[in-house]
Amino acid sequence: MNARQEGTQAGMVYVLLIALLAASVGSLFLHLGPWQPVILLVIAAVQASLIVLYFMQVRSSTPLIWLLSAGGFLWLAILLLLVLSDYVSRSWVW
Amino acid sequence: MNARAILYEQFSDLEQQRESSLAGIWAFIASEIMFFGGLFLAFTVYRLNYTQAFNEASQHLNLVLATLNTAVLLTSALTMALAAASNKMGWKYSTLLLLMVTTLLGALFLAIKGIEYIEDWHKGLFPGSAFAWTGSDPGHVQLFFVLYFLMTGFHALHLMIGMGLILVMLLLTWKGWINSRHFMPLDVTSIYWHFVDLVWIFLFPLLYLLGAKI
Amino acid sequence: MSWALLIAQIQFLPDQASKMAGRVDLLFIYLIAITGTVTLAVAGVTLFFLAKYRRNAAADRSPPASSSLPVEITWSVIPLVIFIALFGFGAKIYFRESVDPRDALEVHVIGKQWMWKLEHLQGKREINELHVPLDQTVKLVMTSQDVIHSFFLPSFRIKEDVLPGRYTTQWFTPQKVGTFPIFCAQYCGTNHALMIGQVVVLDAADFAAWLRTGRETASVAQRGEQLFHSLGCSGCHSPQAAVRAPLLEGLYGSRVPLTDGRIVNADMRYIRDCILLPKTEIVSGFDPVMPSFQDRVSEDELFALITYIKSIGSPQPEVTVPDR
Amino acid sequence: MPPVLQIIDLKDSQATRSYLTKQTLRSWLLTTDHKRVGLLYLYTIIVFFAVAASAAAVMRLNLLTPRGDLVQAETYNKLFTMHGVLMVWFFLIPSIPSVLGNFLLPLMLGARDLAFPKLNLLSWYIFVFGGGIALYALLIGGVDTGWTFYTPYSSTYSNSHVALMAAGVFVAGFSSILTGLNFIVTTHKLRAPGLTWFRLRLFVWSLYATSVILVLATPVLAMTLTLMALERIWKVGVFDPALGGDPLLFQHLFWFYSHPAVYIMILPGMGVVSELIAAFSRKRVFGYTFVAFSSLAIALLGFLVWGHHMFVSSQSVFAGVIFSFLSFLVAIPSAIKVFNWTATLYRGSISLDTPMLYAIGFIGLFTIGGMTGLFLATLAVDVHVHDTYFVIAHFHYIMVGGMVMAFMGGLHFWWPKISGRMYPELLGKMTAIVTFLGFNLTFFPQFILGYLGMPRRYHAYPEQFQVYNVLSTAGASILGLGYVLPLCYLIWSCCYGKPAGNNPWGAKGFEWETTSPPPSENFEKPPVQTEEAYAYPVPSSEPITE
Repeated sequence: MNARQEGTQAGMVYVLLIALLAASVGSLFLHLGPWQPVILLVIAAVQASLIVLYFMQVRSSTPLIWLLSAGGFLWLAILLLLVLSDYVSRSWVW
Repeated sequence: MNARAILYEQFSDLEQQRESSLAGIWAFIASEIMFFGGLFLAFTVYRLNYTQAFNEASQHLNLVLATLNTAVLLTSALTMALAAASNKMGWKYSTLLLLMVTTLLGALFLAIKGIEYIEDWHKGLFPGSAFAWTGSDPGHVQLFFVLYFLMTGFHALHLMIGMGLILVMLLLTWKGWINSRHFMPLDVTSIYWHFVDLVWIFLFPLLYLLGAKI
Repeated sequence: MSWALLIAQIQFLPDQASKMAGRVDLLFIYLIAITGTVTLAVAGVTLFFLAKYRRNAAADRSPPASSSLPVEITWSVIPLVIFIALFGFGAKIYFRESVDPRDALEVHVIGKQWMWKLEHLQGKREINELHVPLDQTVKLVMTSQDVIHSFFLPSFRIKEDVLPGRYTTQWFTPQKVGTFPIFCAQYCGTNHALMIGQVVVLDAADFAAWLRTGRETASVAQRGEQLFHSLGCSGCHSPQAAVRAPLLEGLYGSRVPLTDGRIVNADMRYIRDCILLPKTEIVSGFDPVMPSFQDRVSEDELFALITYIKSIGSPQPEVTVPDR
Repeated sequence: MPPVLQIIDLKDSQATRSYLTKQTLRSWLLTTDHKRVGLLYLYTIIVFFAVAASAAAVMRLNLLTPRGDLVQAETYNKLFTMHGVLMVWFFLIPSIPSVLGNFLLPLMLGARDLAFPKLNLLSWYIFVFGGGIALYALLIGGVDTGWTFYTPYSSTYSNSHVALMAAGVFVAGFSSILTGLNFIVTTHKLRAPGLTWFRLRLFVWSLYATSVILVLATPVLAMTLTLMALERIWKVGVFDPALGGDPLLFQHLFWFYSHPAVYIMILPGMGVVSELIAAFSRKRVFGYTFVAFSSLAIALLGFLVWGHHMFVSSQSVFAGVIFSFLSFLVAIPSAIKVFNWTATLYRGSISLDTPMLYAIGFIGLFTIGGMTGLFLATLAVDVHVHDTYFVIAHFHYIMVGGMVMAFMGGLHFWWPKISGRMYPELLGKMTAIVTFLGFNLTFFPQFILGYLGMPRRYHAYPEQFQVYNVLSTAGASILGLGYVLPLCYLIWSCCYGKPAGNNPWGAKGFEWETTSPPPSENFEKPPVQTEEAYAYPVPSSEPITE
């Protein structure tokens, strides 16, 4: 995969990112209501994974790099989920 | 100009040295993700509790400037990726040019951010003594702006660090230290720059789009 | 201090002043038994091996297997089973104690840097002292005026943090007459160690007599009613008011629909937040015109107002959402 | 001035030029040699340990009497904060990873140095800079919030130098992140040929697990302290109840770091004990893979259990039940380790030298510490004993009884390799026993105090608790002696100790194949691992008369 292909691939990824940006801003006009946050976060997640896989070349890296890059996001998920388990269940009555 | 690479004595070959640098920056990126994670947690918890106030507050932010800023940052990610690719091809001058464009785009982002901050200041949205909020629920709205200025402030700080690193890379490429065989420092900087871009990709929808009303 | 007095002080368990204290102590004994045997077993085996296989001692040292899955599984599964049982036992007691007691004697507790202010519904107020009747569940509704404190009654084995800006609750049923210590368990500043007091448990007759001592004071609800008028609440919250405002009769314990579509339990937290931050949870069909009473109402005045609103609340038993 | 290690030319050892030969100031302050950075850390943490331990001594003296006559309340609060902050961030967390870890990891992997030597020196400078800020904050008036910095007291009501101390800890946190990062990359990338993951030393496994926690947990602390300090300076912040902020959010963020931090402190100690048990019973560690994976399991599960610090903090009942269950799960890997150590002794050829005494002491005290952790994980019991001396006794059994004993054991075990000298054996054994007894007398009475209901962080207490406090203070003085003695005889041994050969203990491992003290480049020719770890020959059945 020589640098020329790498350059064109970067260009394609860039176009996709800008399109996703337009999509997320555009989705505001559709007044999706409760689905709004879900759509926005899905688009952001797709943009993020595009950048991680292509621009940060994790796709062509060793399994160790996959582990380290996934580890950060996994731990963030642990922090968010367990803390939210407290906040969400504060008003439960039994 | 023959491209020479430096092999530090604790590594046995160049390949091992490259993989070590990659593993090192990725471990650091994992720690940076957790650093911003604390702020994202605070935002998520408070937005769940005070959705009404947070929506109202984010409607007072300038959505146009923010969307423009996101586009600027995505473009700088492209030029950074192209710079890393062209360096591997050994095209020194195109690498220098692309790095300069990336720095300029970074500076443009900071400029737009500055304009936004000044506008927010004049609207009396800066928390603390200067906070003037006529609408409902000033306490929780001020909480939103505390988080807004903290998150975008830390992001801008990391962006400046990234721009500093790119300037160093510019110097090293210009002096020939970084070339097609010794490209690791530039790859590490590009990964850091893409991380800063990654943070903004999540900041933008959370702060601007979730509450936007069009 | 004579040695006899010193020895006489040796206690291992604090006195059990409530049934729950007995249950917690039983669980504590179970824990000591289990962990004690495991610790002694490990220490015993270790010392035995140290003695038997000393470097210069003759012993059969043909090499044993350096790893064996069945052994590892047994000493993983057995502790797991024991731990699940202990967890269940602890959670059961904790769970049962977290259910809100229906007909409890309510006492308002205000933690303030380095003292406890307590207030009975009949209007009697105490500092660092709490008189309660025997065999009657006492429910403490607590808040703090400054930092986080923690109301700790070791003899009843209960403790709950007291947070600023929120109500936290806990309850106990005294089974033994006597005086028992109150401690502040969460570090709260310079005199954290002096923020202590006493719970005085009296039998029913003495308690009734105690209530009548001291000068006659209005009950908390009556004080709340006076505040309701003096602060101008009755100006809007009454049927013949000029401004359209939700009527508070029957509000307490009911479910309130809000403008943003959520439906909230009208408990003490909701009423408190409406008084201090009126523009956050607006009742649907009303516009946010109510002024905020933040920094205009003290904690005990808030307690009084809320108790008054509870007294004109709906007749069916109160559903307080535990604030934790 | 740190004790300079002179080297009288060792007649028999062929290493005329070891890593300690060049003694210029520049060679110490600009070294990238992992061994020297390890020693720099050793000198620094001794200073912090001395300051923190003296604070503890004054506290224990003050608690002799119920009214606490020695110091005022304000001073006592500053003392326990100083004791907490300095011990946690400037002694317990850096000690084994940064001293023994820095010195031994490349040696045990058969490498010349860590992956990023310059980064390693940078992490020491960051550590000293952070420590300097913390000490400065203590000198100009100290902090009275406790090492937990709970808001709103720390952010609004305390008028001590909280923001400055938070800055000191913030800076020192980066030294942890950089050390963790360095160890992860070194363990992955710089292993000697033939050294597969399952031939790695168990100390390397525990350092790897610790580094994962260091890298992933410390940044959350950095953010939490920054938010707290900003709220203090800016008067407006994320945890401010007046704005609707929630003090519990600070506790969640703080304990998300601080519980894994206690595993940062104990895991390296477990690694050292695995080494000591194997070396002194001349036998493979029983269940090598289980002990190795239990280090990783502790590191991963350690991130899921922090809620047990908040059972009574008005956290929801549902979250309390979840965290209680997960806290029981995290006890399983520790139990597996203890059982495997005990099984390793079976049919071994055990010699009770000083390091082994410390290791056996560790097993006993760590078991008690771990078991009392179960009391705190049980919901109903924790409601009663939370924030009392029961908790103080629990974590001191783990920290002092576990980690510091392991650090002492490791220090004595590798001292011949570090300094090329043997420490006085009899004095070492005596000190180990004195430390063990002093420790138990200090902290076991505190379990009883805790269940009786004496809250922590009290400068004065009701009379009925005095008996146990007097016992505890008596124990503290013996414990203090147990720590001063090694400092003396280890320094003494640097100059007058018996020269130690390459392998004074006859132990297996790359670091015992090179000279002591080792040359700067660690090995004349890079070693190759041919067999599994701890492959001791079968000990003969007849008694060995040495």
